[in-house]
Amino acid sequence: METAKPRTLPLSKRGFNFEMIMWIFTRLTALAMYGFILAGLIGGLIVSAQTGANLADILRWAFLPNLNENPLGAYIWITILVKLMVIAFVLIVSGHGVHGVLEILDDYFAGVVARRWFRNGIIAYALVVNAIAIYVIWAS
Amino acid sequence: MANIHQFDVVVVGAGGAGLMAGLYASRGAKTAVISKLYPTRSHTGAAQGGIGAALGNLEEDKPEWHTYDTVKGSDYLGDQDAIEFMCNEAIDAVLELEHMGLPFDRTPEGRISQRPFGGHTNNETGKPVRRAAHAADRTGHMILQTLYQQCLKNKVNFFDEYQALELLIVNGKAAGVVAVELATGELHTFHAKAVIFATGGHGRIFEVTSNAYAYTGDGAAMLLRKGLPLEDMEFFQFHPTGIYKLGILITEGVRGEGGVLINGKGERFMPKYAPTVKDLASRDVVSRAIYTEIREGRGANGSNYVYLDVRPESVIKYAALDGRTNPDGSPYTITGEEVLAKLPDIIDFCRVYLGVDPVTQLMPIQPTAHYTMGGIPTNKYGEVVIDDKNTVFPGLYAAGECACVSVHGGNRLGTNSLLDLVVFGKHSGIKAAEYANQVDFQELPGDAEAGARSQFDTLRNGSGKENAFDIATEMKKVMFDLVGIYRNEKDMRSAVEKVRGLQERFKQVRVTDTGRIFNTDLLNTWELGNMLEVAEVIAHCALNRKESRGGHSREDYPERDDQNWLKHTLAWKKDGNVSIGYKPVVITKYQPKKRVY
Amino acid sequence: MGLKRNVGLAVALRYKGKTPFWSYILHRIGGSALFTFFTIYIMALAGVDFASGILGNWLFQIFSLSFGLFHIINGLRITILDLFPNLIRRQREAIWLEWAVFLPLYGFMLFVVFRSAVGG
Amino acid sequence: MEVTLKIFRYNPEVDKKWHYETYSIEAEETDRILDLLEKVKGHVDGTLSFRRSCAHGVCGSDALRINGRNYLACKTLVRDVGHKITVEPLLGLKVIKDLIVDMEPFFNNYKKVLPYFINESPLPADGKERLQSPEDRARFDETTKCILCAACTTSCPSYWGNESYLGPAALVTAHRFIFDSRDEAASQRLEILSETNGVARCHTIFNCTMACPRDIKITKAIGELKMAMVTGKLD
Ligand SMILES: Cc1cc2nc3c(=O)[nH]c(=O)nc-3n(C[C@H](O)[C@H](O)[C@H](O)COP(=O)(O)OP(=O)(O)OC[C@H]3O[C@@H](n4cnc5c(N)ncnc54)[C@H](O)[C@@H]3O)c2cc1C
Ligand code: HEM
Ligand code: SF4
Ligand code: F3S
Ligand code: FES
Repeated sequence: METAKPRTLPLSKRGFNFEMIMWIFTRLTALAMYGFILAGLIGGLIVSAQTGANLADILRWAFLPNLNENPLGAYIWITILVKLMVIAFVLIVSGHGVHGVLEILDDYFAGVVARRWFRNGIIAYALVVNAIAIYVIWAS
Repeated sequence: MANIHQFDVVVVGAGGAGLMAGLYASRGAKTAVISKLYPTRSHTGAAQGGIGAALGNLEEDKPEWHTYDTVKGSDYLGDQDAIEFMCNEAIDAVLELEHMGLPFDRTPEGRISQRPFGGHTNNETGKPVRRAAHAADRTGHMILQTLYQQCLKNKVNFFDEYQALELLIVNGKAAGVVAVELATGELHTFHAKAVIFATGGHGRIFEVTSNAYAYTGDGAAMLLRKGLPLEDMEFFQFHPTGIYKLGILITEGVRGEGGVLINGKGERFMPKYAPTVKDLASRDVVSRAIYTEIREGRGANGSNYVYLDVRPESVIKYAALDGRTNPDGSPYTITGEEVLAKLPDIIDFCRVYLGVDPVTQLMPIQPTAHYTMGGIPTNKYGEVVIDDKNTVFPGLYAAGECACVSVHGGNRLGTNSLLDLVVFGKHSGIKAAEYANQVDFQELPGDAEAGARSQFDTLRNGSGKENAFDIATEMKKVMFDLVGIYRNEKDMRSAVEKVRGLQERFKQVRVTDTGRIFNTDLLNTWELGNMLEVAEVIAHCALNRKESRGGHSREDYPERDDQNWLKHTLAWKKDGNVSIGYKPVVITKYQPKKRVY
Repeated sequence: MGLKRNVGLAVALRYKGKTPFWSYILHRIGGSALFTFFTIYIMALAGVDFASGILGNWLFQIFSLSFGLFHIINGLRITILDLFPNLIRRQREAIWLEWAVFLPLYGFMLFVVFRSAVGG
Repeated sequence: MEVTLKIFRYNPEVDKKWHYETYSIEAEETDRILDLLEKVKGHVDGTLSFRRSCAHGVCGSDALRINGRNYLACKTLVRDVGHKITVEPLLGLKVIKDLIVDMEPFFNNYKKVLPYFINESPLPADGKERLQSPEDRARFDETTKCILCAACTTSCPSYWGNESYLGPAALVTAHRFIFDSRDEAASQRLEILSETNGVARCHTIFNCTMACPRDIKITKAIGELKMAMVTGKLD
C-alpha cells in the first residue's frame, strides 16, 4: 500500500506557545552566539594584523571588547558596526541567559502564582539590563 | 461501616476479560472495576504470540476451519456451540481491537499481519495456516494497554489495588463483593446487582510455571467457598516451551516463525509424534513429546530439558525440508535481523535470564505450567451456570481464564485465550448490564463484611507453628511432580493426601505482619489458602477421570474413552470434601474422532 | 499518605545512572555563572566601580570562565542533539567528543588568564 | 554463595523515620533480586512489603532502586549487580511502606496526556481495519513497549526537582499516539505537552533512557516531540 501522506500540523495546532518558542529560541541563540564568537575572533584577528597584538589581546577584544580603547577608533563606520554588533550580541545573550534563569526557576517552583511572578520579574530585569546596556554601549 | 459503594455492575479483575466486560457494562449501567493489581499489571500483559481470528489476510482461512481446529484441539471436550460462536465473533473482535487503536503488525498491504500457531490449520491441506494476529511478541501487552486506555477514555470507574475477598449472595442472587483496599487495609463493600468475575487463572500452584505471582485462583476459590461448582478442573495446560528452570514462556510464535525442537542428540524429534504439522502440533502433544524424549534418555546433557532452535540457518534448513513457502510460493527464509524484529522480547528474556543469544545459540527449554482450561462454568453469554442442566445463577458472571465456557475443553489452542477474553468479556459485560437494568438491589445483611473479616482473623490467630512459604513450596512441588504432564493413580492418590496434609498444616500458619497498610503478608497467605483449595479440587478431578484426553494424560489409562468420559466434570466443595458430578458436552457438527496432527 | 522524601542534590548525585547527569549540573552552574558575569559586566560598563572590581578579580574570572566554557561547549552538544533527535543514539560518543574539546581549551584558557593575571 | 542484602524499611504504623535492615542469604548468580526478596519475606521477615506479579519483566510492578539505580527486581540477576546489594524504593514518590511507593501521582500524569487512541472519522467502508503501512507502524513501535513501571520518571532529576513535571513515562505514551498515523488528536496532545510542565522541563539528562527496563530510547522520543512542536512534522 502507499504510505500515508506526510502529516504536518499548521503552526496554530502544534502547541507552539511561549514555552516552545523559548525552547527553540534558546537553541538558535546558542548557535547565534557561536556565530558572534567567530565573528569576534575574526575581527580580533584583523585588528591584530593591523596593530600587531598578541593572542591574549585578541581573545580579550573578541570576548571583552573595551570600546573606549578601540585601537581602530579612527574609522567611524567600524565603530558603529562594532557597537551594533555588540548590542545585538548583548540582546541575544540576555535573552538566552535571562530565559535560562527562568527555566531553572520553573524547574523547582511549580506554583502558578510563583511562576507568573518569576516570569514578570525576569522580563522586567531583562528590560532594565538591556536598556542600560544599549545606552552605555551606544554612548561610549 | 462507612465503606459501602453501590454500583449496578461490579467487575472483579482488570485483565483483558475484566476490562472488556467493564467497558461494555459501563455503556449500559453504572459499573466499577476492582483489581488487586493496577490494571496494566494484569497477566494478560504477558501474553506474547497472538490472537486467533480467521481474517484470511495472508492466505485463505474461514471461521469454520477455526471452529474445527478448536474442537479438535479441545480433544472434543469443548462445547461446540460456544466454540462456533467464539470463532465467528473472532473476526469482528479483532477488528474492533484494531479500531480501538491496537497497533497490530502489518502486512505490506497495510492489513493486520498474521502468523501460524500450533494446532491452527488449513482444513483442506492439513498444513499450518496463518491465523494469529499479532503485535510483535507482545500482543497481550497491547491488548491490555489498549483496553485500559479505552476504559479511561470512557471514564470507567476503577478501584485499583482493591482485592476482592468474598462474594456476597442474598436470596440466591449475587449481591456484591467485599474487598480490601491494600493501601489502608480497610474493608469495602461493593453492593451490586450483577458481579462479573474475571480474576484469571491459578498456575502458581505448580513449581515450574509461566504464570504471575497473582495467579492464585482467587475467583475460583471464592465461588467454591460459596458452594458453587467448578468445571473441568483436571484440565491444565503445560506449555511445551518454558525457559529451563524458570518457566518463563517462550511463545509458540517462535515455532510459528520456523523454530524447531531438538533433543540432546541434536535430532529434530517432532516429526515422529506429529508427522504433518510437526513442531506446530497442539501443546499437549508437544509437551508429551518432550517428556517422552527426556524419559527415554534423550534430554539435553542427560538432564530434563531439550532445545529450541531458531537460528536462521536451522530455520531455513528445516523449512526447506518441510517444503514451507512464503505466500507467493518462494521458499521460506529468515535472517537474524528478522528474528530480532519479530521476537524482540523473547530474545531479551533469553539474554537476560540465560545469557543465551537465540540468534546464534540454542535455547534450553522445558514444559511449563501455563493455562487453566477449567474454571467457573458459564454459558456463552458469560452467565455462571451451576449444574448439569446449565441453570443460571442470577446476577453472577465470569469471563476470561477463570471461566470455563467451555471453549477450550481438554486443551486450549494458542491464541484462543486472548480471543476468549475479548469475546466473552464483551458478552458478559453486555449481559450483566442488561440484567442489572431489570432487577433491584438485594438488601445486604447488617454486617456484610463479617465473612471477610473472619477469614482474616483465622489467618491472624493461627498457632504460628507452620511457615506459609514452606507450605507453598511443597504444594508447588507436589502438584508439578504428581499432577503434572503425565499422571497415574498412585501419584495422584498421594497428591490428594499430601495436599490435604498441607491444608491441615496451613491451619497452623500465623501471619507475622500485624499492620493494616499494605499487609502483603496477610494477603499472600490468604491467596495460599485459595491455591490449596484449588489444588485439592484439581488433584481430585484428575484422579477421578480415568482416561487420557487433551492436557490430562494418564499412564494407566493412555487412551481417550468417549464411551464413558465424553462429559464435563463438575466439582463442589461440601463439608470439607470434594464431590463430583458431570455435565454433557455439547456436540453439534463434529463427531469425535481420533486426533492426529 | 506516605513518607515524603525530598531528593536533594546529594541524593541526586548519588544516583548511579551512568548518564551525563554531571554535564547537566555543570551546565546549570555554567549558565548561572555566565548570567552573573553578564550582569556584572553590564554594571561595569555602566560605570559601577564595585562591579569592575569583581570583574577584575582573577578568581572570579577563573570561576565564571571555566564553568562558562563548559556551558558553551556542552550547549553546542545539546543544541545539535536537540535539533537532530536521530543523533541521540550517538550521545555517548557526543559526551566523549565534548570532553575532548573542552579539556584542551580549558587548559589554554587557564594559561591565558594566569598569564594576564601574573604578567598583566 | 552468600549475598548481603541491605533493604530500606519503613513501617508507617510504627516508624517515624526509615532505616535499613541487612540480611545475609544464600543465593545463586542467576537468582533474580526478586527471588531474594521473596526469600527474605518467606523465611526471615514476613512483614517486608513490595509489589510484584509477572516475575519476568513485563508487568512493571517491581521497579526498585538497586545499588543506587532503577531496575526491575525481576529482571536483574545477582550476577548483574554483585554480592552486596542495596534495595530501596523509587525516588521522588512517597513511600507507603518498605519498598512500596504511592503510584497515584505517576498514573495521574499518565492520564493527563490523553493516553488513548482517538479517531472519530468513519471506519473504512468494508468495516475492516484502518490501513497502516509497515513503515508507519514501525514509526511508533518503540514507545508501545512501555509497561508503566515508573523507573524512568523516578530517575529523572527534573521530576525529582518538581513533581508537577509530566515525566518521561507520560511523554512516552504521548509519543506512542502522536506518531501513530491512524490517530487524530496529535494536536491536542502537543498542546498539553507544550505547557510549562511538559517537555520544556526535560533537560536531556538521559537518566530515564538508562533506567528503562524495556530499552525504550526515551530521550530520543522526547526529542522528537519537541521537534514536532517546532516543525509540526509528525512522520
Ligand atoms: C506467558 C503467557 C503467554 C501467553 N500467550 C498467549 C497468547 O499468545 N495467546 C493467547 O491467546 N493467550 C496467551 N496466554 C494466555 C492469556 O494471556 C491469559 O489466559 C489471559 O490473559 C487471562 O486473562 P484474564 O483477563 O482472564 O486474566 P488476567 O489478565 O490475569 O487478569 C486477572 C485480573 O484479576 C485481578 N484479580 C485477581 N484476583 C483478584 C482478587 N481477588 N480481587 C481483585 N482482583 C483480582 C487481577 O488484578 C487482574 O487484574 C498467555 C499466558 C501467559 C502466562
Ligand atoms: C555559545 C554560547 C552558549 C551556548 C552554546 C549555550 C547553550 C545553551 C543551551 C543549549 C541551553 C539549554 C539547556 C537545556 O535546556 O538543558 C542553555 C541554557 C542556559 N544558558 Fe546558555 N549557552 C551559551 C551561552 C550562554 C550565556 C552567555 C549565558 C549567560 C548569559 C547563558 C545562560 C544560560 C542559562 C542560565 C541557561 C539555563 C540553564 C539550564 O537550563 O540548565 N548561556 N544554554
Ligand atoms: S518508559 Fe520504560 S521506564 Fe518508563 S515507565 Fe515505560 S517501561 Fe518503565
Ligand atoms: S531523565 Fe528527565 S530530563 Fe529528560 S531526558 Fe529523561 S526526562
Ligand atoms: S514482577 Fe512484573 S515486572 Fe517485575
